[in-house]
Amino acid sequence: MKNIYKPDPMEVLEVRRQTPDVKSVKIRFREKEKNQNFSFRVGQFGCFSAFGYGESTFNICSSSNWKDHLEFCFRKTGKVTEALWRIEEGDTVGFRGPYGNSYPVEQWEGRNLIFVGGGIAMPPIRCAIWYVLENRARYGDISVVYGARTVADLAFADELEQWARYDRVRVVRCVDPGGETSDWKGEVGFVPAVLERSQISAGNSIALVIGPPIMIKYTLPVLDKMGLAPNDIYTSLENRMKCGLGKCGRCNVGPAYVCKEGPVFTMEQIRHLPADF
Amino acid sequence: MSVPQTFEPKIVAFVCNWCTYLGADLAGTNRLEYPANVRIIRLPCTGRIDFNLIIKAFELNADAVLVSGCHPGDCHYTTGNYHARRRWMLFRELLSTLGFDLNRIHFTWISAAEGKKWQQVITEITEKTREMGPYPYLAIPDASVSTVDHGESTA
Amino acid sequence: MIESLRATCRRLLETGTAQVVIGYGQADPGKAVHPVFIRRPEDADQLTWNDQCYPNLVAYLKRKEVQSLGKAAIVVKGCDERGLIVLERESQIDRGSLYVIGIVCGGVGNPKLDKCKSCGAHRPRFANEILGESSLLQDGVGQKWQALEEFLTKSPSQRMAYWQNEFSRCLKCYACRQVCPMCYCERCLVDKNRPTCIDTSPTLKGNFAWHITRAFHLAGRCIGCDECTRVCPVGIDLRLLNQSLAKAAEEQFGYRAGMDPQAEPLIGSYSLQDKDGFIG
Amino acid sequence: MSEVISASALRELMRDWLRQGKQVFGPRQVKPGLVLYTRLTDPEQLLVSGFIHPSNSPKEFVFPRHEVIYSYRFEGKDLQLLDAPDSFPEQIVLAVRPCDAAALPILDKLFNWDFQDEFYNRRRQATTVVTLACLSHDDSCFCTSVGLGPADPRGSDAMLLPAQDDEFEVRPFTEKGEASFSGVTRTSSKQAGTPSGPAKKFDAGQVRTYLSENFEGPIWHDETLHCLGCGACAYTCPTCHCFDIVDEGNAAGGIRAKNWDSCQFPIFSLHASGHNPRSTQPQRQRQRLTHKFQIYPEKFGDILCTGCGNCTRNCPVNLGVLNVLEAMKNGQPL
Repeated sequence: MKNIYKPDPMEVLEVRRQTPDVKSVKIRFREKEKNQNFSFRVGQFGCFSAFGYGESTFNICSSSNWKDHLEFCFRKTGKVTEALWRIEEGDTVGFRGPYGNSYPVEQWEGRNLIFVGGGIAMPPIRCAIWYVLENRARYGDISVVYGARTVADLAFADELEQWARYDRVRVVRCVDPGGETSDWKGEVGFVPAVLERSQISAGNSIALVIGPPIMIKYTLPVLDKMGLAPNDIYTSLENRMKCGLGKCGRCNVGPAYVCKEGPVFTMEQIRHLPADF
Repeated sequence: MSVPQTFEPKIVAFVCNWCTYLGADLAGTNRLEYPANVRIIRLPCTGRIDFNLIIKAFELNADAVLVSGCHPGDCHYTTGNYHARRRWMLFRELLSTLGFDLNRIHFTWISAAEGKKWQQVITEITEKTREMGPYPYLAIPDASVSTVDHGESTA
Repeated sequence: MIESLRATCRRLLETGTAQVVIGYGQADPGKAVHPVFIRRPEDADQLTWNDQCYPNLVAYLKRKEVQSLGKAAIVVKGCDERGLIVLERESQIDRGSLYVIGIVCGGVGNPKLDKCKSCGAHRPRFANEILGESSLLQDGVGQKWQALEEFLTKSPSQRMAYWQNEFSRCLKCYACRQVCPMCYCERCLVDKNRPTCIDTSPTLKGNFAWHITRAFHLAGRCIGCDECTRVCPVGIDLRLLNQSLAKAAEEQFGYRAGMDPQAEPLIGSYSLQDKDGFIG
Repeated sequence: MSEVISASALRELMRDWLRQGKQVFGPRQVKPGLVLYTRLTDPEQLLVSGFIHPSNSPKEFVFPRHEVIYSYRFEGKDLQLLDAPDSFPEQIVLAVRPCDAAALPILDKLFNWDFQDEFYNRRRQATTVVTLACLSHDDSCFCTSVGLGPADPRGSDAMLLPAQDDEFEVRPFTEKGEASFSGVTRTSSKQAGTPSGPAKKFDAGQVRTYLSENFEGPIWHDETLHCLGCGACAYTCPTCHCFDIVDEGNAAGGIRAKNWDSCQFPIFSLHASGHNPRSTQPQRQRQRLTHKFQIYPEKFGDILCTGCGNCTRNCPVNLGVLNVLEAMKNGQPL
């Protein structure tokens, strides 16, 4: 019997500590054939299990071009993530997915891309960044504005530097005032303000904005001032989910089930949803 | 109920860190033999021994539970055991109304010097429980009275 | 009686003594009685009083949504008032900022509920204002522990079988918890998961753990309003569990929750004289 | 002309089903004043008259309140996933109210859009639904307001309509229903009357419009503040289907299970970050009503409510769907 709730056992290949409370994990299917047959689109998410503790939903933060493994990233905040925090290389976790819609990366071709992220929001941006870098020729200028509370809270800090070395890529890193270290070379300030003063040319641009609600709230007017239409601004919503399959009934924002019609929405779509998040 | 000869009761002892645990320790260092049926769980004080722990022990198939701490007046935290005593007085009433077998739940005061008493208590409880046989906590009742059959967790 | 209740409500709202009056309302005679939150003097006529006023409104005082309405006045029956006393003793309410409208109650339900026959608190004692006539019922004439004592004539294994049957029906809807004026924890133990102390599943095991916890967390605190039993959609007689603890509290410690505003909370205190014959 | 079966023949039939190893569920007087749908092991337990609506719903016979979806075992670092039982005995849900039966085709859509929940589907396939038409109703009933009625055939494999002399007219609607009663009915000249349902209390289309226009309306705070936030409505509702997925066990082994859940609980939508999109009870009531009368119709074409009235009957504070909808009516004609 096909059991839509049953995860696949995944071998943990690598665990990387990103920040004091964020880890990223590289996994692959224990069943070898599944590694070949599995595919997903960037922006989709999965349900990840720590057996005996439960399941949590995270974005698949690796690029869909990487065939031999996938990655997820989490912050230690609850029962499941505390259990995942303890896993090591060689352990088994569960995965089911991919679920939800994805970034319309084909539609984005030929456009300039602006990625704006805050804190733990880096993973769902990271998969998109790697994807477009691997298909570099199809996209215009790429700007990344990423901020966290402190320098230590910047996830994928090493990759930020890698991205900056690509052609026509600009990476702006920032930390909240007081979060800088003495050798900090990035910006100091909140993401919306840093975005504004970064003078990113916004013509023909698509923006992907992911972060805490307060960051998004203040970033939208900046993007508006830069001339981006709500249709060209994307985000990925994070609502509590259990099934990821459109059944358990908790992730909806008005009529939109985040696990099915989302998690990726344009600001235009969100404008038509009730303020239920 | 016929009890197989091989039945070895599982006994869970919740003990306080300052008296009973040391009493059990003393029994060990004095080489006083007592049945290996007891699993000791050490907590700071009897005042910390939440009733849920007792229930949990039965859920995990304990055949008897012992709760033990310092004698009145001896609590390391002055009054923890007095609070515990009052709670147990009430908790026993609740368990009795629920139909728990109170012969499966034991309370004692055992001091750090009473290695001998620890040995006696554990031996007695083990023998008594062995006689009574396994404790079928929540064995499924007559299915006809249940609204639905919903499978019990096997965990 | 109803008129003076409405007049009191109007007065309290007009003078600013209270910003909200928590009482019982009824859309039309014959329609169901339900709790109402009156915030404008002109709405005072929504208030009513009759023998269908079951809920113990004290349960609302713990709710953030209600607290945000401002200074409250609350309509209580004598039995409900015991809840206020427990909450005050446990530092959950500021009695000084609460206006209590006590109603002398002749018992609720038709026929009268069991609890009303042995209530012992028909007349509120500490309300700011007491409305209504002397009660139809005398205080405490009924057999207080009758249901429990009958139940305890069963053998332990019969009792266990009884509860297994009862709890097998439990859906874990938590109506018993939500309706209880004493269940004010911001996050109930059963909703906590680090660690998971009580299985959330509505299995026999999870249901036993839940009901034992619910009952024992009310030890020495339950005021016997029996609301948990009234609201249970699958008819579990939770009252028996509450009563066994209340009876023990009364017989072993001479303690009745919510009767004496000065008494130390039962579980929060101890005595050197507490009997420990059962402790080896 | 009609096919009829006497009450005693119905019990005999039920006895046969039990003998054949089929599971039978139906209304039963559990204690004075309380009728529940339960598993029945003796035909005498079956109740066919004298009640309006049981306090629970029969959804749990296809969507159990607790369902193990698999178990796991660790031996060292080796993980074993063990499938939960996936074959279910044939079962007959007998003498259920038409409103309860109508909920099943509605739930079929949810459990089968895109991803198919085979636990649900297999139980559903193993189930024969025999409804008992309603002769009476109470103040909480409102099936006629959501397009159903006291003898509506939706979701029924066969229907029993009370006729005179302790007999029931049997109307099969499906092959399953036909098979269940073949050879046990007799032809009669009598025909059961058409029962009348409760008067229509609101217009569901207008409710939907109202909901879409009043997301921020004052009605939620004004009319649902007294909701206590329990799950009595959801857990006794034939259509509420929200669930939780939990692990129970330890590092050595355990189960993963699907348990009923309710949008009325504060932790239902609580994020790990502590943020809660529906942090107040009126917001949670709005979710429940909107899900039933706007979201579900929009997505699946059916109202997620069959008017059984259980939410009103079981509400500790007399709230329930009907009272909220009636309050809307006071705001504007519905």
